[in-house]
Amino acid sequence: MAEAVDYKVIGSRPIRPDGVDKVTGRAQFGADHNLPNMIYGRVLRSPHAHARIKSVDVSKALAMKGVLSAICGADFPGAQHGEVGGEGGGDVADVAKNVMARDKVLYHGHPVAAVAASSVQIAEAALEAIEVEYEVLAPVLDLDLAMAPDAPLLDEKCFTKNLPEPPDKPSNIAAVMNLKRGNVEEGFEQADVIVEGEYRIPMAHQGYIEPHACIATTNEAGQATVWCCTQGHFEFRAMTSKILDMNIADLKFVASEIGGGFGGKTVVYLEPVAVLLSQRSRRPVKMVMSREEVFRATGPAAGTHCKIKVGAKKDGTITAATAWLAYEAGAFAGAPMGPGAMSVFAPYDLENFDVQAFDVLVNKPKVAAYRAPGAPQSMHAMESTLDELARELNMDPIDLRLKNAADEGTQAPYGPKFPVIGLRACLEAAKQHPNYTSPVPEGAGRGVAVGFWFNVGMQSSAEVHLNENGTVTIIEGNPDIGGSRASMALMAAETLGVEYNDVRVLVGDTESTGFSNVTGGSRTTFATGMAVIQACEDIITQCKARAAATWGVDEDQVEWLDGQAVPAPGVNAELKPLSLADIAGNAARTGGPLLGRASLNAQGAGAGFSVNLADAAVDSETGKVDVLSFTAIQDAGKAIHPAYVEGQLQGGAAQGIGWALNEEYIFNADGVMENAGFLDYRIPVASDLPMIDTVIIEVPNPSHPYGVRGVGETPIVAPLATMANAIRSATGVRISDLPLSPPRILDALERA
Amino acid sequence: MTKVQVAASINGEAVEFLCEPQETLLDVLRGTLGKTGTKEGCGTGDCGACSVLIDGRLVCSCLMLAAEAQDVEVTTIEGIATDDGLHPIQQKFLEHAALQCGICTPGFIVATKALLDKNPNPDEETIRYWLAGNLCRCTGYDKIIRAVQDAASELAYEA
Amino acid sequence: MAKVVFPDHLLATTQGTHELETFAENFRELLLQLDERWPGCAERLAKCAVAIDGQIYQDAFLEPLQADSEVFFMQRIEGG
Amino acid sequence: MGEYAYSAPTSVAEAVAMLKEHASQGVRTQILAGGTDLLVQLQGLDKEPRTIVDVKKIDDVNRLEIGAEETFIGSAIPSAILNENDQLKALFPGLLEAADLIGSTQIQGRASIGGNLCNASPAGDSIPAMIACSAVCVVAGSAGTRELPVEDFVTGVGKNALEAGELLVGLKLRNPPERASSAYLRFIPRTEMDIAVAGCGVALELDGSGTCTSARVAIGAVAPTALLVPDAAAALVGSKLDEAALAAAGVACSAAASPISDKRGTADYRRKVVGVLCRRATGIARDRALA
Repeated sequence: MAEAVDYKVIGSRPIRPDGVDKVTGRAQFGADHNLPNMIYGRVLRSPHAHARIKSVDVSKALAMKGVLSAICGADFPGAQHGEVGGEGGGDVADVAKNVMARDKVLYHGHPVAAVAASSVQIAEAALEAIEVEYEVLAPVLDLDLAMAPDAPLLDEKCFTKNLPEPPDKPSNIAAVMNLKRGNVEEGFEQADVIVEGEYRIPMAHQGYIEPHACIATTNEAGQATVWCCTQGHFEFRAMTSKILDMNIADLKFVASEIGGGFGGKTVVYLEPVAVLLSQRSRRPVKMVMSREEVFRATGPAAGTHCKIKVGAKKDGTITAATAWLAYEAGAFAGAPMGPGAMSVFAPYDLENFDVQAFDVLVNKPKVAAYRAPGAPQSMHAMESTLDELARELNMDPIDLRLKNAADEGTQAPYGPKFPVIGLRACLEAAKQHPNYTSPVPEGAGRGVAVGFWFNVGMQSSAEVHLNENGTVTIIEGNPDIGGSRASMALMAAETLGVEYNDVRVLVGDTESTGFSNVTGGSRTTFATGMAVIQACEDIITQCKARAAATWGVDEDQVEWLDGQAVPAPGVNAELKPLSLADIAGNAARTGGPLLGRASLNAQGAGAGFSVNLADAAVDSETGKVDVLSFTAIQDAGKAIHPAYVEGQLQGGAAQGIGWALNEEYIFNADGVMENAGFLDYRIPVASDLPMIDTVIIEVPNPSHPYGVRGVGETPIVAPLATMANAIRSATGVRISDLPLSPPRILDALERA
Repeated sequence: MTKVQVAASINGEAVEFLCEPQETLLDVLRGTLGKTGTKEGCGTGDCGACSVLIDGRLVCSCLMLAAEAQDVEVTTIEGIATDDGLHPIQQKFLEHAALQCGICTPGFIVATKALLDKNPNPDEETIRYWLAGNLCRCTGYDKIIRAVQDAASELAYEA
Repeated sequence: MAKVVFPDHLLATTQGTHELETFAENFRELLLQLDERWPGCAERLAKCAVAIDGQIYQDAFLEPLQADSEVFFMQRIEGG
Repeated sequence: MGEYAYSAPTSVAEAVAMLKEHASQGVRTQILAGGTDLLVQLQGLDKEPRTIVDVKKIDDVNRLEIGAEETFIGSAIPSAILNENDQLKALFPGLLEAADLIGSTQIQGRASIGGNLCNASPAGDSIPAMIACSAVCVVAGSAGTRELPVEDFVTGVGKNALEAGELLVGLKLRNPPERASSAYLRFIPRTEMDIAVAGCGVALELDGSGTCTSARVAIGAVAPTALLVPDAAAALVGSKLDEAALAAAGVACSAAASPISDKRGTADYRRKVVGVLCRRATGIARDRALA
């Protein structure tokens, strides 16, 4: 178990290895890569939210001067079924149909054909020459109506999964989930107070600033290389191989620098299309989405409808809780209702609960992971309801949570007993924080809420190359979205006992390093970090052997201390320590270059808890919210590079605040998104936000050598309810639905 | 289609290029001229990733025709560092961890340069409003604002 | 005996069994036992995450089980 | 389908001749000033090729003249340049704060109030402010120049009064007398970067006793075009601009509004908020006039 220890470099804040290239414009992001002789691919998208495709004819486009290939769904092989590796992509057969529609279009913007041409202008003109005949169907846009027994169906072959008895007719409810313990009826009978709430949140987008982009080239042997911005090039390779029925060995994926993902770049959209176009045209094909395409056709977070009921005794002890959680999957099954259901009550030690969750098809884009997928929505509902409960009980909202907080040994609602967790430490820190103990500013309201995310481990690989002068090059397989090269270098430097600047980190392509799952699930610093640490330990073992050989002693008489091989205490004291440089310099004589490696499936990711505080003022005449202060407190286990941990907390807070206040997909009655741009999809701008205060709690994760828990996802969970609760305090009115936009707030104030 | 011939100065270097009449400066910078440090996040002037200076004034290069660049001085992110190394703004962005993914960073640095050239000692509110046209989705802006404040102090100290 | 718990959404797979107790050396052996009891179930169960004594495994295989182990099958956790 | 072309005339006469020739030949022509609306439209709504006539090389459209009685603002001067002029800001604070609200710093570096006016969006921020300040459009055509008030220039959503072959050269404003001032407020959901959900420009003149002797109130984003609201002005003139008068003007603005519901706000919301903005903007203009 990792104790609180003094580290040499871990916990410091050095400049990231890739930093200079990113502040000078040298870093190559997805759309920055070009190849000689390349042409440009564009996608034709459905003008209907729901329609049967009667025919697609690309021949006129193909005949145009400058057009080198044109494809549609019929040009793709029959998609194979299979799980999309680990990251909520759903069934790969669905991903294939999402990449290019076959018999039906299921949302406005669904790809129906694609062309590659010598210029973007020609490609766009060619799209207009493609003839598609549709039989337009009624779109299913409302979550509740989609669940109704008589709703028009998106997929006649969709039978609800996980029901105790197999259903006899199809439904838009793709799957259900039920978690329960104890007896909720009895629990509610024991309650002195029962509070209920019903909450709706529309779809919201990850909003990464870099649109999806890739470039694919295929040779005459059928071998393709793809450069793209992705959270996981190995999984993109796997999906592309399945969608195109290609041998994985014939596909090489190179991850560019990535301009944000937040879960949204864990599934393919363009890559299989670009590969197929490049096969057909025998030219490199570059594809870059417009911002509008990103909004219309890449994964937003699920819209939800949640109902929560909580009963408690006068002292705050929760006696029973129920949750009914419906998630919009969009066009294909795979909404994050599972994690949503498993997280809704996770912070609390409950004897009696019942959670029902639904994965519901609607004619909207297929949802993708977005930072702690599923949890922000369900926990907004729970944490808002708890806020009302605290008011009913006349109890401090933090005390109410402390009263029921899960702790080490508490059986989590999703099954296992928690190992050591930092929830209580976060709550205590919040209670003592100046932003909580200070008086609430005149006219403002204060909100508090708890956040949770499981964090995951999964597979990672790393190699450590010892250079001739004793410096170290690390190759790992996780695209660096937020400074992970820096944290890898810190962990390597700590393990080896060398300077941070002696370590360089490279993100390898699919041919230069071993398999790694996506950069996502808050797993990279935890799991890939563990692989880097183990690879460094491998190097140390080898270096000790080389030192033993050099000294002519047994290996067990060599120890590793501060980056040097030293004789074990009490023996061979006259031997001069051998540094990494010494060992590397002599490597040719002792057995050749030194390479350490590790590949693992990391287990034991530590759950991450957070508590957020906000002060907000509301203009009672316009309904506009002013965020006066925001405080993010979170257990990181151990912050390897605290500045980037703070950055995760601050960035997640900003995204959560945006989701709470202004962000939403607005669809018209035909299912057309009306705000497909940054002008009207309103993410927070610099002047919308205050400085975001952070407190990093460090309750080390016993499963990681340095105590790391994941940190990337938990930060977005609590802000939704924190803001809702602050606005509740400021106005005296509970507004259940998000976003808390000025018109919604003003309307609620006038009704109150 | 008649191409337009344009002579401009980019980061102090005389440049001539041909462009389509409707082509944006951003497309020419990134495509024809290969200066991919300037990024495209939206193409509609809403994100600021394509920020450049035109005769010292901050603009979105996606909202300017390349043809309009005749006789102007364009400063892009590639022109911010000098022979002496990184500009203090770049250095402070690194020191404050003011970037995570880094896609918005060139735009922020160019915009900050324009601000500090005009107003060497801006307060937090001024910085936030000046940079409101530069979207960042990763950082929550906190560390960016601190980097700009620190860069302002550094530049004042140097001056 | 190790306690093995299935969530509601797996009840169709386990023919309504919520919980059972069994002896197994490790997770692999447990799966073999379950597959013998409910033929074909192992394929589905292998796609689940599993918590063994509080530790969540997305891909369990040879993890040892103790006499008093608690094994919870659960949905795989995704992430962004 | 025509072709794209670009030209940059250097005088009003050259520009007008070019526009007239194109009009007679049926060549689709588009005047380019700051381009911050036009380039977005070229990429999305309206990709039809055309000849782009960049007017920024013309001296007159870049001319800023602050005379003793009157001010002339060239139609293509970027907002950023206007806002760097303290004298202009002192004379027309309402117009300048409206110009300052057109988009981000980057947009400010290009966007002009003349372009904002010609684009004729119902939500254009500078338009109500110009109407409140009684701005007059100076339009050049082959037959010479003509003048018309801003409120007559915008004729519909995206439509203006320019005839084929005409060019908006600039705006003329009468400098305000003593104890007069102006203000503009708009409402947006964020603090920046949004299109106005509602806007209100107010210009006031006061006598020595603080009584309002003249008022012009104009509202934006609550009707197909920006509207002058005489009833709001009537509620103010003759009053000491007390809360009751301000509230009455606000009610008049709400009544004059005929908004739509869209992704940016409901009709009901816009109607309410435009009244609030009127009240608040009038208070600001009053305080400025008294300062």
